[in-house]
Amino acid sequence: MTPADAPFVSIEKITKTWNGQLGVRDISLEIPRGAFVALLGPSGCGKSTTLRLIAGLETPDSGTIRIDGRDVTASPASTRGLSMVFQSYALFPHLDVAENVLFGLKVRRVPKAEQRRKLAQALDLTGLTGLERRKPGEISGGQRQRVALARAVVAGHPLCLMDEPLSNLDAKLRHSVRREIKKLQRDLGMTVIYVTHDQTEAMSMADIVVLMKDGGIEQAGRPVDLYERPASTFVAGFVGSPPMALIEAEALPPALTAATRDGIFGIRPEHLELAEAGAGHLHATISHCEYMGSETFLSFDTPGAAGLTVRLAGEVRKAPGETAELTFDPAHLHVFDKSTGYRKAR
Amino acid sequence: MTPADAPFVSIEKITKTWNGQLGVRDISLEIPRGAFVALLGPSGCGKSTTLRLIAGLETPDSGTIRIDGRDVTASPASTRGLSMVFQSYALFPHLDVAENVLFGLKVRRVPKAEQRRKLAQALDLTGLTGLERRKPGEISGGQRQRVALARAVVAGHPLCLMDEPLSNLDAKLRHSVRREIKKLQRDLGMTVIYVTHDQTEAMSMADIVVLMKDGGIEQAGRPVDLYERPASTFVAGFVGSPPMALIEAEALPPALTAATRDGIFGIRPEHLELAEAGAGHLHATISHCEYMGSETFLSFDTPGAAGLTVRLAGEVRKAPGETAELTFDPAHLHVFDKSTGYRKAR
Amino acid sequence: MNGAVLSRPRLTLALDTVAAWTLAIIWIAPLAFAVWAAFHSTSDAVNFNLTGAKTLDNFRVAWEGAPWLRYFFNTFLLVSVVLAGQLVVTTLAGYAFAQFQFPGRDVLFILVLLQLFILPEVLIVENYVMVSRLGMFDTVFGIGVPYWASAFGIFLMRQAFKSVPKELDEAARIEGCSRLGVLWRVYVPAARPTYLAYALVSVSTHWNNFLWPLIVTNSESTRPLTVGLSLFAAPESGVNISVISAATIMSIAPLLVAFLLFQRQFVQAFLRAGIK
Amino acid sequence: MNGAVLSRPRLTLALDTVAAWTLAIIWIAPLAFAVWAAFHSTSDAVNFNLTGAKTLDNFRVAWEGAPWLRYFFNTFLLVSVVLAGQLVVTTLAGYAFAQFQFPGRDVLFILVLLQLFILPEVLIVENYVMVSRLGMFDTVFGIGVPYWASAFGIFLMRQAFKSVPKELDEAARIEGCSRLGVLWRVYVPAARPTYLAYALVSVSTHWNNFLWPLIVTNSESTRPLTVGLSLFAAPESGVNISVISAATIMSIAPLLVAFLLFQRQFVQAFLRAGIK
Repeated sequence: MTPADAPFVSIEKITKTWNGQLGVRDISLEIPRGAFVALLGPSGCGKSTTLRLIAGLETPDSGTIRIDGRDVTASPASTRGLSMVFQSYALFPHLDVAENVLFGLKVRRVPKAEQRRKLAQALDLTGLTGLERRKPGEISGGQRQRVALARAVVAGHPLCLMDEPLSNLDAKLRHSVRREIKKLQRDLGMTVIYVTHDQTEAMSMADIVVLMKDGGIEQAGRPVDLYERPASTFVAGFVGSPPMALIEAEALPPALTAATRDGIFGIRPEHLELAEAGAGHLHATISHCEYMGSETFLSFDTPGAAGLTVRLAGEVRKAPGETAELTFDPAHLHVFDKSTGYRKAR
Repeated sequence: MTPADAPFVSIEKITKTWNGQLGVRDISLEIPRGAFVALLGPSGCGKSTTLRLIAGLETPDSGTIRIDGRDVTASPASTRGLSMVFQSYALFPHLDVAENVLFGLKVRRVPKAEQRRKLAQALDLTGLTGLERRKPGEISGGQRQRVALARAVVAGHPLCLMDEPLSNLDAKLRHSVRREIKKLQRDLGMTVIYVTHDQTEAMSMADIVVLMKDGGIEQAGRPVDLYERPASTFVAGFVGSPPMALIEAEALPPALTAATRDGIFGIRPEHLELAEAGAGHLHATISHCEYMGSETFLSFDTPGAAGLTVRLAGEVRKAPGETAELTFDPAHLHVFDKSTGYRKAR
Repeated sequence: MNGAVLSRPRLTLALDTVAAWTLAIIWIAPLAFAVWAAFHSTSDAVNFNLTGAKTLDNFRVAWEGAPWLRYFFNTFLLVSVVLAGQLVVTTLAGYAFAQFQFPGRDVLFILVLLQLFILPEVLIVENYVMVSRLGMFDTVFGIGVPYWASAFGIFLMRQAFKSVPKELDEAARIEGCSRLGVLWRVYVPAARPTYLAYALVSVSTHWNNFLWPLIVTNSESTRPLTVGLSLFAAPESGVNISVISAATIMSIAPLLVAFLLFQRQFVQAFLRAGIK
Repeated sequence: MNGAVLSRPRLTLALDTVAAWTLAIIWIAPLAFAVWAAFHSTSDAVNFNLTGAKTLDNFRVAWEGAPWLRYFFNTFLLVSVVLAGQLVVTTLAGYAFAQFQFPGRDVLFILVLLQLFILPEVLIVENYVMVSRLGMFDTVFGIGVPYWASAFGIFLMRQAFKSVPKELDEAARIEGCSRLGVLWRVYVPAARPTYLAYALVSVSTHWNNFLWPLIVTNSESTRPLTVGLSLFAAPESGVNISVISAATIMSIAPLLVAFLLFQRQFVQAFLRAGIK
């Protein structure tokens, strides 16, 4: 029907506002078949709106949405042939696990035998076998999450949308379910569009990360592109844990910034080091000392620099208030335009 | 009243059950004045119950709770002289920010002038000045969180209890509020008891981490104690991101495990390395490859070993399914008893 | 609320308990009196003679005094017609008010609320004129139809439907449901406790209703229990308080028995409708 | 619910709108008829002569036919006594049922629910005996007190208090509130929309109530509007439909005016009580 290299989902110049309030503005995006795409951004950036527009839960003011070559801009959600995992899981409380998983197949009047076969498959895939007759209220949060996943995969739709599916799980579970979702997507060859505000999730799971801000796309690319060549100070400050430090030209030795006095300079924590007295590029005061087990993050305050952090191995005990000097290899500096915030060619 | 080195909060052999269901069993804990103590554990471990027992929102079946030397076991919450920050913030929706912060002072009929003074101070401290007349429904999640903090500090109680105060914030905000809470606690010299399921929060904020499991205390100590000398396989598998890998003796070369064939061996990701073919201690198959920006975690499957992960700098692209060999310095092995799971003296 | 077991609020608790029980006793007193009077002679009843002999005579006299079986049947038919109509109308209207955005919705909702203010009883003369014009005078439909578009029911259903998480609606739509499919598969099952609670209130209200049926019926074949009871108990018929009490107990017996039998389910329904 | 604007459900939507409006018109018809009849002569009214001349005569005749000012005052006093008692009783009882664990709580709650089934109207003879024994016959308290322990009100308050997050209760207790302090500072303010909605329903119910006051009053100094109106409209008094309609409109005018004036607040109260 469509050439193999055509995008599976394509969004063209979509705009959506509510009574003048901005949802998304003029965004375009192409998603290849089988890709895991993360829509990342702070709350209110339009990532959920984008997902809901693709799902058909909202209609755009203007623009076109195509799924598998078919224009679905005006189609209702029920005919778009996709599945969705909600943040709250959206399990029907009056139905048991099996009925929840089979909900869509029943609505579509799939033959009973096929329903049974697909149910067994989906429960097996998500490790839920044996819980068929439990109600959502009788199983744990992690199991509910799996029921939502099973419901999403049972119909065999090639496109699955996920709206912050991990945010109601605790930290431990989040990590293991993250891997399960990734494995499921890979094994079933699904195209997944995944909304999250957590850059760790986006970076570790996605083939393509779409970082959004104020209803527009700030940068879209592979995780390594966003990390190693952030398109703007916003991307630099959003991606990475801790994110990139941003330093004004005035705070750095003139020798380093001679070429671009009107720039903002970024440096990642792993490229900063503590220096001997007198040998550093920056003088700063320790503001926080956070021990994380395998490493310790030392954060610094100094005029003209935001988010200065050094990553040190093991436990380092320093009291807030001490001063220190920091050094780095100038090759690791990222340069952004001071007025627009965009990356300068380098 | 009490000697300076007496514990500020002391819990002695507290047990609490509900209709036979376990809350906490026979726990004892001493908390020094001015300490930041994190109660850490998976859901259902009894950490919230412990906090609620200290707050006076539950009464123990047996045992004694002392605050500042006074036996408060049977005292109602209102007379214990402490403040609390709830997970949901528990702001009164019909009161504005100022009235919410002053709620306790009004109940206690503090003079108006003092109320005004303390309000100004608390709002200044939490950066809320200017929002006095807003209702909780009209401010952001992060601001609500600050109102809850302001309400907790305005009365000047020396003890503040916090029940997962960051779990309703998004990832970015969580990190910055974490630092603000830590700073507030340090500046005001408060004793804070902080409940969380997130080991990152506990490790980075607390002076003392109390890791709980099934209603009991598994290990209590400084973060570095839990990380570097975990008392059991449970601690080893809970603390650290990613946590320690646990390997059965059979999966390791006999030379390394000769002394303790009945042991479980633990090793941290940062102590594992990829080895040349034939030079490794372990053969394993890559199961996941997670890129995190500054580093990549490679996870492995191999019989008899759970959670094998290697931490590699920068981006490393490996496909799941490839095999690899792993090596490590045997000095970094932790040894646990196979039947009890407890650490063996080493 | 384990805090209630703390030592200080114990006094409050004790006072509260005593107050609640006193209240309940005052409350139940008329019913208790009716039961007691029904089983005793008139002189014992009016003199509150607690040692009087029990008797079933009152029930015999009452039973023979009127065509009760016909009245029971009429009442049963009436509550069924009312309830069936109400369930359909309140479901559709509640769904429309809860989930649709249509022109004039707010004006309509104000009209619904107005019905909560201007009760049909006060417009009884005008209602009578209307029902007569529509040719429904002295029919079960004439008694029942004016209650179909129950404002209280619409309000209750709207509330129940509003409390269904939006995600459930959206999930059902993504899984292929139409608008009516969503109503049937998601909203109605989710509102089950509310339906049960509302059905109970409706049945008991219309079982007990008196004024409107009194006006709109004038034959034995349509007259419900309450109207039959009032005719039976009218001063002109000369029956005494004990016999009236016996007839009253008889009239409400089906409700009482149903209530006692299905107590647990009723309480559950109310509790669950209440928790939402 | 922006989905409602999608192309396919447009037909459903249009049908729904038409249905809703038809319903509303049938609904409002008796009131509209009453208003229209009140301003026209009797012959125009009964013949539905839409071109008849408007007149205020009916109101003049009606006004002179009975001591309406006295009746208004009685009704006003009655609804005030009922509402004040109800607010106190339902608040305390609702709080007890929602937040306390006391012996016999479930039995008591079943008794409360029982009152929803066995309405006071059906026990009217027994209630009459009770009120007479307590010496409250022909007094405003005699009409009002039986409604104080309103099962519906207790149920509503319990529901509203249950929906207050437990953390708010706990936070208030940690901040130093006693049990009653928590009720006053947390639960009552949180239930404000429910109070307003309940007050409106109570006022309108008792403004419109007829049967019980008819039985319990027998003097002009206690008789409320509805009873006065029924005496005025009784067939023996020989007044016509237009004058009755005028009197009816007069009786409900205060409610109507209040409703139209405070429409926005009423709707808000109901919507907010409903969203919980």
